[in-house]
Amino acid sequence: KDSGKPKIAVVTNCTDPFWDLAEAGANKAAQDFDVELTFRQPERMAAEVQKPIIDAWVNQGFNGIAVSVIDPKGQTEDLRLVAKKVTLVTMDNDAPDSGRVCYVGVDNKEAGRAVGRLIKKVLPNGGTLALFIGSTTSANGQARPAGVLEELATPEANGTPGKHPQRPELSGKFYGKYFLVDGEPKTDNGEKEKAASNVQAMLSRVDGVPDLCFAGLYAYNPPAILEAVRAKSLVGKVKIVGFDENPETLKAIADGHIEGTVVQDPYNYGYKSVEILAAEARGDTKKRVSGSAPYQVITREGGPTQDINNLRIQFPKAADYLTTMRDQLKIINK
Amino acid sequence: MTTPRLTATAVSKRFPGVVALDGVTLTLAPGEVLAVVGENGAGKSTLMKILAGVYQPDEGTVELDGRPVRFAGPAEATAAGVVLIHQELNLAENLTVADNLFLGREETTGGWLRVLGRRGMAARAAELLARVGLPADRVTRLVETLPPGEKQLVEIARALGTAVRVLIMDEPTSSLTQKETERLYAVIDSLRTVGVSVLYISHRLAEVKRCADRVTVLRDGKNAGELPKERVTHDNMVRLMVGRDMKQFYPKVHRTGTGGRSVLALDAVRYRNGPDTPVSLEVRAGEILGMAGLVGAGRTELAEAVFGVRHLAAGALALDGRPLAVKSPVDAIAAGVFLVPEDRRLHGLVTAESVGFNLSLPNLDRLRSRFGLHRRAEADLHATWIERLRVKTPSAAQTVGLLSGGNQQKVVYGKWLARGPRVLILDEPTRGVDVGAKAEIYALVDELAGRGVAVWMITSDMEELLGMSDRVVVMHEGRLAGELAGAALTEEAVMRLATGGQAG
Amino acid sequence: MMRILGVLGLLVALYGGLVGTYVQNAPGFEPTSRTQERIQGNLIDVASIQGRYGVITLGAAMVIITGGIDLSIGAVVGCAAVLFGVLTQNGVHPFAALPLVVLAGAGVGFGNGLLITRLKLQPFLVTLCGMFVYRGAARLLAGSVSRTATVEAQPEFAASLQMIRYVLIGKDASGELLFPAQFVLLLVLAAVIGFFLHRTAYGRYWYAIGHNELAAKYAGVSVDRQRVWVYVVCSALAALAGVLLFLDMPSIQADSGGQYLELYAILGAVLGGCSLRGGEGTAVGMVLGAMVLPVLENLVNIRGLKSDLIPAVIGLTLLAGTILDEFIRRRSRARH
Amino acid sequence: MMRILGVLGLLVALYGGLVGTYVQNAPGFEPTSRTQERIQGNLIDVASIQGRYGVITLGAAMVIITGGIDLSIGAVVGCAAVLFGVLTQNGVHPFAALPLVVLAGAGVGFGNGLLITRLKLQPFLVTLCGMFVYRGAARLLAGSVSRTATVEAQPEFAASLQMIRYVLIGKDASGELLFPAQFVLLLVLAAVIGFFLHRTAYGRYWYAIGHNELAAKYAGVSVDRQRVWVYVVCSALAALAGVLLFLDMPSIQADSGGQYLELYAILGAVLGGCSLRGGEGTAVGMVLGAMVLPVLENLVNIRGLKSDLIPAVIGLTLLAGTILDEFIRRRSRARH
Ligand SMILES: Nc1ncnc2c1ncn2[C@@H]1O[C@H](COP(=O)(O)OP(=O)(O)OP(=O)(O)O)[C@@H](O)[C@H]1O
Ligand SMILES: Nc1ncnc2c1ncn2[C@@H]1O[C@H](COP(=O)(O)OP(=O)(O)OP(=O)(O)O)[C@@H](O)[C@H]1O
Ligand SMILES: [Mg+2]
Ligand SMILES: [Mg+2]
Repeated sequence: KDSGKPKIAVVTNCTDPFWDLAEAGANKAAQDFDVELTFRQPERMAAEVQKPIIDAWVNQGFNGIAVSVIDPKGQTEDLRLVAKKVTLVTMDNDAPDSGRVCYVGVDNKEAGRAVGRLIKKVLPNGGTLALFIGSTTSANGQARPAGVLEELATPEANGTPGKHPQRPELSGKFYGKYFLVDGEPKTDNGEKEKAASNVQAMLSRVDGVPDLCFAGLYAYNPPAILEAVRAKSLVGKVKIVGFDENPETLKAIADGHIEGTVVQDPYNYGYKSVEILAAEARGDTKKRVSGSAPYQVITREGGPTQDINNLRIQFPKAADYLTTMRDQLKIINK
Repeated sequence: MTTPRLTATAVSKRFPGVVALDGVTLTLAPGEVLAVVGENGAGKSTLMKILAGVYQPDEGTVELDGRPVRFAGPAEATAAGVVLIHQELNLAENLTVADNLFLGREETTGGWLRVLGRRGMAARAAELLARVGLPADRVTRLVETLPPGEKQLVEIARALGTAVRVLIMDEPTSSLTQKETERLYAVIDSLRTVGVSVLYISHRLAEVKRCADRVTVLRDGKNAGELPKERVTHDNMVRLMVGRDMKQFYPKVHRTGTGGRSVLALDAVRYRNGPDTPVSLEVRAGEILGMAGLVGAGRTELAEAVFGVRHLAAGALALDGRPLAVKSPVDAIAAGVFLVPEDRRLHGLVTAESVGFNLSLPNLDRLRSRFGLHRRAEADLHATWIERLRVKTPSAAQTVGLLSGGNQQKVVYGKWLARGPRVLILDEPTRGVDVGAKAEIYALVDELAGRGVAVWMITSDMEELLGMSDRVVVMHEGRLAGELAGAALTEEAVMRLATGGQAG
Repeated sequence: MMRILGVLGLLVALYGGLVGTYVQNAPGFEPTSRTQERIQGNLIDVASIQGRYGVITLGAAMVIITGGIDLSIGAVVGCAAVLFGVLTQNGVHPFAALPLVVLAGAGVGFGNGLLITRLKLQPFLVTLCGMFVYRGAARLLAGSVSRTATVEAQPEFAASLQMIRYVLIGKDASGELLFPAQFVLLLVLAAVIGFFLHRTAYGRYWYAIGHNELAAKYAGVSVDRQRVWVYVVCSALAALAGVLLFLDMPSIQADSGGQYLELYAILGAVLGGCSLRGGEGTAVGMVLGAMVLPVLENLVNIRGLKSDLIPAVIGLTLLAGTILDEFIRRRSRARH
Repeated sequence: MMRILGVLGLLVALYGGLVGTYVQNAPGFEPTSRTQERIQGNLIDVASIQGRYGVITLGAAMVIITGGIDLSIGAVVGCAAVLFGVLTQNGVHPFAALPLVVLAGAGVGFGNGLLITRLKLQPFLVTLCGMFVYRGAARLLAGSVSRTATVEAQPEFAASLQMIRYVLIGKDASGELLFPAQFVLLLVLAAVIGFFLHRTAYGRYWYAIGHNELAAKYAGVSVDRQRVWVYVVCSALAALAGVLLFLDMPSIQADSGGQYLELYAILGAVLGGCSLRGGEGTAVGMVLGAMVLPVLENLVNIRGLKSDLIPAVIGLTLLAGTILDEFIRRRSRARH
């Protein structure tokens, strides 16, 4: 039976433990602000899967919808139509011209730059780099590697094609002092086993090369890298840098096996989105946020908060962050 | 009086739309050979399947050695000693002959592990094959590489391998030639002497006369009468089966006999993967050319090569004196050369579809109208040929696979006759066809030949060969062994050529 | 006939559930007319998706009737969508790109068909390899495509693209869905294919081939040619669906566009009464079969089920539908 | 026999390409022994994956031999992995959880088998629905599982888990891959299944059922029971592969663990000489067939191909292998 409460819906870009945190946050906010919440993680990352879900909600008379955009350029027109009928918030990935009331989330390119800075810190004198990611067709899949490479190679971010100085059979691109094997991120289409075998093959190719760093840019990539590195007994010899807060990643950071990761605080994405939409449904526009949210950089030891590119960036300890995360997840029993 | 080995009392069986058996009764004494005859669709196979546990009767009882039995499946029946050799081959063709001989009752060791005792089975397999006259080298051959006749013998050998007490054979000889059939008689005789009862179904009445102790006749699913040994004659059986006398069994009314112009000519033909010896022959207008040979002599393959199923490797074909290029059945059919194939269910009919569907299939190009198919013309075609061939079917919409064997065969004829043949290749033209229908088919073929259609009839049925052919060619191991006509055309002469001897 | 009752029952139940959910969840203050309007809007959305599913289901069903299978459908859909995007983005007029893409699809089907008939390879294997190949081709063509990107690159195509979109999808310039044009397209295509299946010699050939290829051959059917044709039609329809996808969806990712659609198409065909053993199926059944999954997904969406529950619910519903169907058929056979 | 030559040729070519790539790319200064060591390390990695593929390929192949198909394999793998994780995390000892999970897999196969034999549903459809259902079950059980999470929840299991992992995967406590235990496991299982297939009455039944179910039935084979058995074995093997996946991977996500594996398993079976028409296939062939895809993917990775090229290359190589296989078989048949 209809409860009379405002009806809010959140749709993510795919199914992932990352989104479980967001779901937890959204649920908490739904309790706090007394709204009816529908939270949906679609089966795979494709606009064609997401669209029918949003359409069904619009027809059902929801008061507000939060969307993690997959392809901002392509989806803008469609979202504009949605925004005409219901209050729209974008989160995680923005579509600025869609008519959404505001965006909750980090700037993925900025966050990618933070990964670049971690790499620089790990390999201050340059070195050989391999990037791993699910796909490079979505907005975040493009922005993150771009940010990493821009940070490494500023001002010349396109890279210079060339051969590896010690291992001429490896071709790739130079970004400043850094050599990116094959000159592109290796993709796995979200298949976890492929993510593992990609790393394994790469390890075999760069065997013996000094100053190695592997960066995994989707949440499942860093643990996949670590597993393969362990299988070759190369922990510590191959530096690993990650993205997102997979528990495996955080634990490995605490153990010193992964150097650090850049996280987005998805719990807050969920919480904030629902809070804003709940307020909008009651005619309150003061909850809107502006600009992009700060990411956080997690390392074993942590560090003091800094201002980087006009954002207040926190540097929590891995162990602490892990504890916070566990508490957050309790609300949805996962 | 001893208890009968097997009795069926007032057995009935209905299928959707058909009463296959209606209160049939049958008894079988130990060591007796009882032949069951009847027209196509009379219910013979259905009765046998009930006896062997494939079907359960709707009404009536079956008793074995005086005790009522109700087999839940063929396995139970086999265990009780009642073994059925089906009308259609039922072999796992991807396995070897030995595997098939023992399928479902392998010699095994190792308890539940059921490890095959292959040595022992191979030895027993060779013995079983010897009993039906197959050489021992067949034991390890894959069944799919055997010609149909040998497959049939494998089925028989398989039945002999069980502790059989009642052997039911549903048209075991329909793909056997004279020689193998004689072999089978010997097997039956030896079974009889050890007290095994045999139920024997055949449409070849001469065979029935030769080996049956008694004959039971079925008609329209009912008992039509019984004949003791001394009264088993061709005419008696036919009268009970058909309900009237039949004259002129092998008609020669319309034909002009040999000497017509050549319609189809094969000139030194060889086909891919076939024997190295080229074959030349002519089929002439107004005659029926019979072709004889032992099982596996290569007659079917030659016919398939002419029909375009196999590819010619050398030689040439001519139709009415003009060269004929046949790359596929499409070309052959376009030229008016049709084949009534040996294996009806595999090659002759789309059994899952209706009678009408099958009658129409090669004639669709003639039924075309502006809006698809001309439905009225199609319905007319169905009605015409169902009636002219007297196909026993509830309607043109009946699934062809549910008709009795003989009626299925008539549908195959119907689809070609509707198109109008110039050359008709008949490969075992009356396999599984009852006397009445046979007579009808013979009359039909005679009439066609009289109208100038060249008829090339491949047959393993000696009676049919001698009765219908104007001229006979005999094949032996892939080559033409000789030609016989007129007074020289005798059973002995055919057999001599077929087994590799010289014409007399 | 009986083959259709099962899927019909399933559809009635699903649509009933859909309308019920709306009525039950309607806010108390809402006038009935508004609820009706919302239901209608939703049904139009669903019909639109059903239309696109139906297009590929028709193709899959034709292949299945002849006893084959095509696992490359989804990849062809994705590849065609990307191809259409790349072509138009690079200056090929949409009116030309549409037939070109469908032609390319037909070419793909021709290739599949030749491999299957000439080289006698197993359809499952050929089209499974095709699935990799065409997915790969899509990725080589572009990362992702979208109408917006095309219009940005070729502003002069905006009007023609919008026109095609209006005709094929039923969306106006603002992107509002006015009528389920894709469903209309499905009905038209189903009528055409139904005509061929049930009223022409070709249909007979396809059924004959599906039931017994050898018997068809011995009856003078050019089996290979017919089989190639069927694969051509199937892939051409998949390519058409790719264009529909491009026009309807905000953006298409080369690595995932059209994924799983082959399974959905086959599922639709089978639910609609096609047997994977070949030789069975009707045009009406295909349309009904294709309608199931979109309603089911929509029902799941509007009931706001937890994401984790969804696959199980879909699977169990389909299974229930299949079992229901089987029982109805048995009944009818027994009574016959 | 001939059925194996094609896949053997393909494998030789792929392994040749792999070793060739290493030799060609070896830095001038590197001693040969070091190159060999690297090749060996890589081959062990590949063998490890081949082993796991092989386990599910055996199951898929058995089903295919009896003329069936199982599309739920991938979902069962994922579900089993999650189940193992959830069980151990909740205090079930790994030594007990392993057989429990395999038993649960057997139960799944039993269900599939019953639906297929009792209700006479089409295997394709039943297992396609199963694919949704078991995927859904996995998601309902947990979002994701991992060894680390288990050890954290139940520290006392650490040693036993490590022991299982050493035996089944070949990884030591630090996670180093010492030997391809999964491949050894594959060989053992293949030997057992090969024994049943080629040396016992059961194998004869499976081949007979695959080729001509009616013939088997008339010969007194309890067809339904045998078919159920085969599905049971297939799903139990898939469940075992799920446990392997759990032990080998850092973490398993319920929504994607084991995805696509049914296709890979079927592909492996078919490459190894099983015909989807049933009745064909050998244990040796299955092992060889399962080895193809992992080497191929490894080769593609080692050569550093652009990611976008990879699916197309894989698809075309498989197709080439299939065609090669067909030609070899034709040759041998003609010569026969
Ligand atoms: N499974 C079935 N379903 C429907 N009708 C059937 C079935 N089996 C047999 N019939 C019908 O039952 C009748 C008896 O068939 P049956 O096969 O017993 O005849 P038959 O005497 O063996 O004929 P033939 O000499 O041609 O083999 C026929 O009309 C046949 O069409
Ligand atoms: N002794 C044999 N052993 C095995 N195969 C044989 C033998 N004789 C013939 N064949 C095979 O049988 C086929 C020829 O049989 P075909 O069917 O053409 O002969 P047929 O004269 O029509 O005999 P049937 O009466 O069996 O139909 C060829 O494939 C040939 O290899
Ligand atoms: Mg009969
Ligand atoms: Mg013959």
